[in-house]
Amino acid sequence: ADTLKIGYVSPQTGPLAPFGEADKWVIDQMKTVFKDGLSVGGKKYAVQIVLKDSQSNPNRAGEVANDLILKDKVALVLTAGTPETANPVSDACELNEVPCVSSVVPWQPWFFGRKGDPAKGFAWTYHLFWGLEDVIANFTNGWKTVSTNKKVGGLFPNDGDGNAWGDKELGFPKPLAQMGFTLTDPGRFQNGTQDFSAQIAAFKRDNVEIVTGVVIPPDAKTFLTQARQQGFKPKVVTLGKALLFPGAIEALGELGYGLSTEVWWSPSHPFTSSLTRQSAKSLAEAYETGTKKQWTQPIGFAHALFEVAANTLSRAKSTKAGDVRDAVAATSLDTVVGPVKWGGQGPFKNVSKTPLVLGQWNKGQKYKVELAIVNDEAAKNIPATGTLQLLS
Amino acid sequence: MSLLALHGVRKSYGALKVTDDITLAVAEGETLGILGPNGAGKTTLFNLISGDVRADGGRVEYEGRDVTGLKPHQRCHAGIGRSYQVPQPFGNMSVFENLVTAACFGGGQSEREAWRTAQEVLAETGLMAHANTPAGGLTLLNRKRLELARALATRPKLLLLDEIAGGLTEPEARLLVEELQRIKARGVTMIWIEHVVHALLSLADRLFVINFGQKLAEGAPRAVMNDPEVRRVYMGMEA
Amino acid sequence: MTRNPPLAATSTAPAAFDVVRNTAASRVALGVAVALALLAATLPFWGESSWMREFVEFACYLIFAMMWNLLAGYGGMVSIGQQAFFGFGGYVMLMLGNFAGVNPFIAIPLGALAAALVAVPVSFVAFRLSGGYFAIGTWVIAEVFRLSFANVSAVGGGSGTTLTALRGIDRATRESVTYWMALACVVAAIALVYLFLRSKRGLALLAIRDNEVAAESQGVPVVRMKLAVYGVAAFGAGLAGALYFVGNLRISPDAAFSVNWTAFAIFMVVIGGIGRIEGPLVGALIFWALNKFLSDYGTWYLLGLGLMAIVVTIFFKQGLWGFAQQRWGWSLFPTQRVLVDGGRAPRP
Amino acid sequence: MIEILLQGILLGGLYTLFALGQSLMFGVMRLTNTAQGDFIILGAFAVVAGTTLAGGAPFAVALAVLPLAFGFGYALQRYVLNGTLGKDPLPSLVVTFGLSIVIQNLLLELFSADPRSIETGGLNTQGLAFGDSLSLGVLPLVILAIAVAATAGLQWLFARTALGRSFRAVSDDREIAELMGLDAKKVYAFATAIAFVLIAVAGALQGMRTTVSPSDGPLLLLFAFEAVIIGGMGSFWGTLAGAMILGLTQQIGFRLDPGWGIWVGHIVFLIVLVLRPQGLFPKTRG
Amino acid sequence: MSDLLAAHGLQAFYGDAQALFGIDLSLAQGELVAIIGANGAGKSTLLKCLTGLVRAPREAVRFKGETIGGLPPGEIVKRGLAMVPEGRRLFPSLSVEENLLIGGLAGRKGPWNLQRLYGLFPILAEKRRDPGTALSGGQQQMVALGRALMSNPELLLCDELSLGLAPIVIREIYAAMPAITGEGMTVAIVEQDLSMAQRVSQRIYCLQEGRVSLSGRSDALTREQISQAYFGV
Ligand SMILES: Nc1ncnc2c1ncn2[C@@H]1O[C@H](COP(=O)(O)OP(=O)(O)OP(=O)(O)O)[C@@H](O)[C@H]1O
Ligand SMILES: Nc1ncnc2c1ncn2[C@@H]1O[C@H](COP(=O)(O)OP(=O)(O)OP(=O)(O)O)[C@@H](O)[C@H]1O
Ligand SMILES: CC(C)C[C@H](N)C(=O)O
Ligand SMILES: [Mg+2]
Ligand SMILES: [Mg+2]
Repeated sequence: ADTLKIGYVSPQTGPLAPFGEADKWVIDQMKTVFKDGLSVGGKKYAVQIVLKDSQSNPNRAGEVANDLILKDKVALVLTAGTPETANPVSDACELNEVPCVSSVVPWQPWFFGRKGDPAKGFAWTYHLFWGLEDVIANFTNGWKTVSTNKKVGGLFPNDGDGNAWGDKELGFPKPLAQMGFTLTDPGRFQNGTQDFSAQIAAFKRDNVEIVTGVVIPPDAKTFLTQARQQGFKPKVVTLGKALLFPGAIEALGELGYGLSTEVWWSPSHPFTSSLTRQSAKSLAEAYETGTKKQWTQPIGFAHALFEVAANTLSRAKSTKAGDVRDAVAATSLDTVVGPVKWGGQGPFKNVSKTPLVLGQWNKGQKYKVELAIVNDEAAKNIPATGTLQLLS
Repeated sequence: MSLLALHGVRKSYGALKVTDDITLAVAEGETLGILGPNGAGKTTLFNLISGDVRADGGRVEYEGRDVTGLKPHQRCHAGIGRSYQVPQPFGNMSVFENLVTAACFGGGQSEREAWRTAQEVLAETGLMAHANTPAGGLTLLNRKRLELARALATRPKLLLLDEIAGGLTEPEARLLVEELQRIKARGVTMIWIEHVVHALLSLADRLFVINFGQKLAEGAPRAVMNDPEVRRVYMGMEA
Repeated sequence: MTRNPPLAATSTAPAAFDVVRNTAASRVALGVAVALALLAATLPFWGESSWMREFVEFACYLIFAMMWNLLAGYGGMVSIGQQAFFGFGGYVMLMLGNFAGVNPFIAIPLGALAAALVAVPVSFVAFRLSGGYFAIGTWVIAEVFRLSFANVSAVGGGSGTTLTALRGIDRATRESVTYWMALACVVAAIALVYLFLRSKRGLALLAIRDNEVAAESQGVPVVRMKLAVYGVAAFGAGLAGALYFVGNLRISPDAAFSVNWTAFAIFMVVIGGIGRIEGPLVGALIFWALNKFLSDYGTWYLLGLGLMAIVVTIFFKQGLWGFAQQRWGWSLFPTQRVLVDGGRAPRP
Repeated sequence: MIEILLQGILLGGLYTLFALGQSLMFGVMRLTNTAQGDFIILGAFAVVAGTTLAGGAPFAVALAVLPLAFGFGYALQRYVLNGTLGKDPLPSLVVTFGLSIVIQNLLLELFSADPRSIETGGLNTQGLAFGDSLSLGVLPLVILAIAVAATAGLQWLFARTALGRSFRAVSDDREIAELMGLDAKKVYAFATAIAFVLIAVAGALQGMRTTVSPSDGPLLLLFAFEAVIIGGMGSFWGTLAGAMILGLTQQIGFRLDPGWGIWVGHIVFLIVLVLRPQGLFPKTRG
Repeated sequence: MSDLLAAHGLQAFYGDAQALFGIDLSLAQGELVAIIGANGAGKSTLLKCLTGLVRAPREAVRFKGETIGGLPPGEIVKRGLAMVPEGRRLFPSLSVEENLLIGGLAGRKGPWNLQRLYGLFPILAEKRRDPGTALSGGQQQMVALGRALMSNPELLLCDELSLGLAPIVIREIYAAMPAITGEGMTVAIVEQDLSMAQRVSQRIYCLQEGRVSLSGRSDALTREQISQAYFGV
């Protein structure tokens, strides 16, 4: 049979590698799933998945995407893991007229970061993830359940996420003000800053009790230890990105307990894979058995991207780019990260949103740290197992 | 009119006054010999004339023009050519290319003219056999020859020679003096720093002695060599 | 060993001497190069689009490496900061395209020009330094560029932005025009560098590299020459950058001003052989081939690349081409001037 | 105001440690080590790995790593870097660039990209309160103290001991130093060995102070270099002063706008270079 | 006469270029020998071979009966062979005294120490704290000489002692020679000034293009013989 290729780009090395860490395992699983091939437009194809490493480098991401398209001639490109990888890959696909499904970037940095026109949308690139409105809702929902002075300090770095999260129009500032929170935003800082005493001083000055933002793991550690040294003790620390991965929390030691972060996927998400019929829980368990590592959130989304791919291709009239794209656009599928449907549950035709809840890290039993869901107001179908606790 | 004139030129390194108010004139066609103990400031004086070092004060005039503010390459263009006490060849270029460079840039010649000039100078200075040798591979003697040759290739009106006879054997020094005599006969003005006094005496029209950055004596060679101060400070002989 | 002939053996130059500048190999190489370039120009009519893209990427690496070679190998200015001009060229191209509505293809040379212009004020700072200080100083300057662009929100700040100006142009046109631009840039860059080095300015450069003080006193306008080289190298780096981001469509400060650009250029030049035009050509070919076939090995590939640079530097100081040149006397782009005696072989 | 000053000085203490090893290698061998930052990270990972193996005891492990670092530095200089020395700065630049890439990717392969840190049993979060509003971290104060002590020690070693004399002699004129009975290769190796002890100290403290991940190195390198160059070659107090100046200007810059702090540091560095290319307190010849 | 140092068929190369083509030379205890020869004849190369700065075959050089060819310079100086290099080459970042101390690193016992040197050249005691480069050329030459003496060598090799020095300085330096050879130290000097060479030395070796073209007692050689040996004409 002819071979049909699916390209996959993620950061497997570099500072963002935790986002791509699960991909090898997921792809191995997919090889078994696809071992009998797929039939597209009535024709049987062997399936080959081509994995490319963006090395956490946007340049490299664009290059390998072009390689996938022009040399490997893939029928569909999948990509995930922060704007630094997903945006250049999506751009390359848009330009080369190849369908692409991306994830693990809040939709605003993906859409506006690529200079998307809300009136026109994109022709070839589709995205599934939540948006800033969801993360803002979750964070504030959690904060409202505890007693604080509603003074929030923001840590927004000068990168794809930080610029979107901190954006005056699209990001945190406006809704926080509307909900009665006061935000202290000392300004965009470079990733890798060695010293946060400027931010800490500003937070202390404004009597901040809640710290939020979206920072890379080393910066979170630097900030948290320096805050402690300099006598700044916020009641709540809810950060995106830095606190997603158990490895990063372990690296924080004692400081890690009680930190909160957004949860886009967990074993307790009540969803099932359309491909393997595994529940979220059994998928995570399979991962833990297979790799001897603790589960991480990207597993679900990497898996879901392949669910979308398999579903799309089986519906496509042919493997021609246009036909595959049309099939992507018409997707309506229940995946392990929730229902995926473009043109319905998103702001634009290219975005399909997934549910989001709030989590908090606690000392664990099986692993050093474990993530508990502490607020589910934004997605009631995902059960919370506790409530947000103040930091001691 | 003098070709070169220094007026109260001064230069210090930190507290050390290396050139201390030197006033000096060289007439066209003249050969001036410069003597002085080690560290007296002779090479520094050359650096001030060629522009390698900026004076702290005073004026350098060349052909009646104030050149104190000019860069070394501009002075070279104007006709001041120099050799270095410690040879400074362009080590990775061939001897021929060293000379072509000097002729092109110092002499303002076109590439073709420069080839000609370089060949003439090669023949003149006895370096023809080494034309295509990388200059870095030359012996000390040939490096010194190259210093002279390269300065000549810029077609200078004023030639500054810093100890080119140092380390030469007597017969070699004799050949050098003959060569310089030919250059002198072409009307080139020269200033020559040399510790090999007898070589210097056979060519210089006038001597200028420096000690601690200041003029110690100046005048006709015989008179200067018989000056008791010079004999004491420089030759180490009681008058 | 030959004996030193006495000084001033003869006083007139024998007329039988001649200056030779080409070799048989170089004449053949020129012919082959012209034929190759002509053949390459027809590629869009018969080749695949992946080849064109491949070539564009190769062209960017090659041009950038050639310019670094010009700067360091001939100008003696070992810079770790050429990414400043690479990124600047890219950003200017993008801003002209996105904000001023200039056709991005026309914006490529304009970006390069802008890089050359900005090199002039930059040189005032950079030229205060030499040797290792120059290397690190230029790196810091490039970081200043990066941080400056990272704080300009109009171009997306630290997250960068997309070149939207190309969205209207159809794929086939875009690909072939980008390819021709790249081909023209490569040919022009090689020709420019080669003619520059063969001219008497090339001599001045070699002289400066060997001994700056002596060069100045032999009439070489050192600062002006260095500035010229710095400007040309910045132009070339900007050209490579603008070209690269037309092919890549997305720019961000971290990508545009990454020190890896210069690191890779250094690897290419060192592996191929520094201070010879063939060096970056060979180096870029090797680098491109390694990148193409091995880059999927990720860490191990990069690790190997690092080791290779170390081994070549320590054991083949002249680089691979330099090694071949010494071994077999190859020279495709001779720049030297050999004085020969009536057409007979020169004395070594 | 006082707070800015103090935080700047504490930051300077850290930068001093980053820079001292570089200052020594640059001063003795004119070696531009572009892998300095990566070696610091390597040092931190060595302590991380050791702590994992030993199941704790970070300070004992850190101490145990120092002789290893000494040996590693010695061997590295002896068998790799000595081959790159010379007038031309290029070979050492290329080789250290290569090492930088090798180290980053090797660490990535061994430890993955996850950030790690060295558990200090709470030392890193302790602060000393001075009055109501001012509190300084204990660890940064310790770092500052170590930095000052290391500077003083190194300066004494360099200026007053026979080993320091041989460092300077070999640095000035290698051939003649050998003629006097010094084995330049060994002297160089000693210098690098000492530099690597400092690098390991810097790495261990950096790992205690914050997280480290394999790609962090280049970030630390420029700060180290800026401190060395602002200070001037061959003077370790100069390096300390350079690090302080860098720490202070960055700190002031951060207060103006966190995005421009490092930028301000770079600009001050460039201004110093334009005004005094030899640095503020140069000792050895350029 | 027992030879302190003997070289047999000594050859030396710089890369592919041969600089010495089989030198035979012997120095007896306590004598002062001058080595002369045109530029590039190989005088410096010869001294560098003897002191280990240029590689030599092991058997080609014998010092006190031991073969020392090709040993590292540090080993050779410990055995009692020191050199004053061409062009002084002091360590610029070391003070005068530190320069001298470096010379004493070989750790050999003997009459020469700082006090004794300061006695011989009092000006150096005055300038002991100054950097070596702040001295005049002649003073620098004294430091270079003193630095070599600090290792208490049995054989001292001096390359171009008088090169580029003012006549007054040359006098001073040579005036110090008897104090040095008086101890029974063997000295070999390379000297361009033939009359000076003839005057101070007991024996002369003349090199030409890497070979010994003439050798003999200084007072027995005529100017013509020497010129002949210089140029081979
Ligand atoms: N760049 C410099 N920095 C500091 N001092 C210097 C510099 N150049 C020269 N000097 C000092 O200036 C003085 C004069 O040096 P100069 O080279 O002019 O002497 P000279 O007369 O040429 O001596 P010689 O006969 O030994 O060549 C010396 O004491 C020297 O050390
Ligand atoms: N480092 C070197 N590399 C290559 N060749 C060299 C080197 N040093 C000396 N030579 C060559 O070796 C030969 C002998 O040189 P050497 O320096 O021993 O001569 P010398 O008799 O001391 O001359 P001088 O009076 O000029 O000092 C010369 O041909 C010289 O060019
Ligand atoms: C992983 C997601 C949170 C997406 C975004 N990159 C972030 O870090 O927050
Ligand atoms: Mg002088
Ligand atoms: Mg010699």
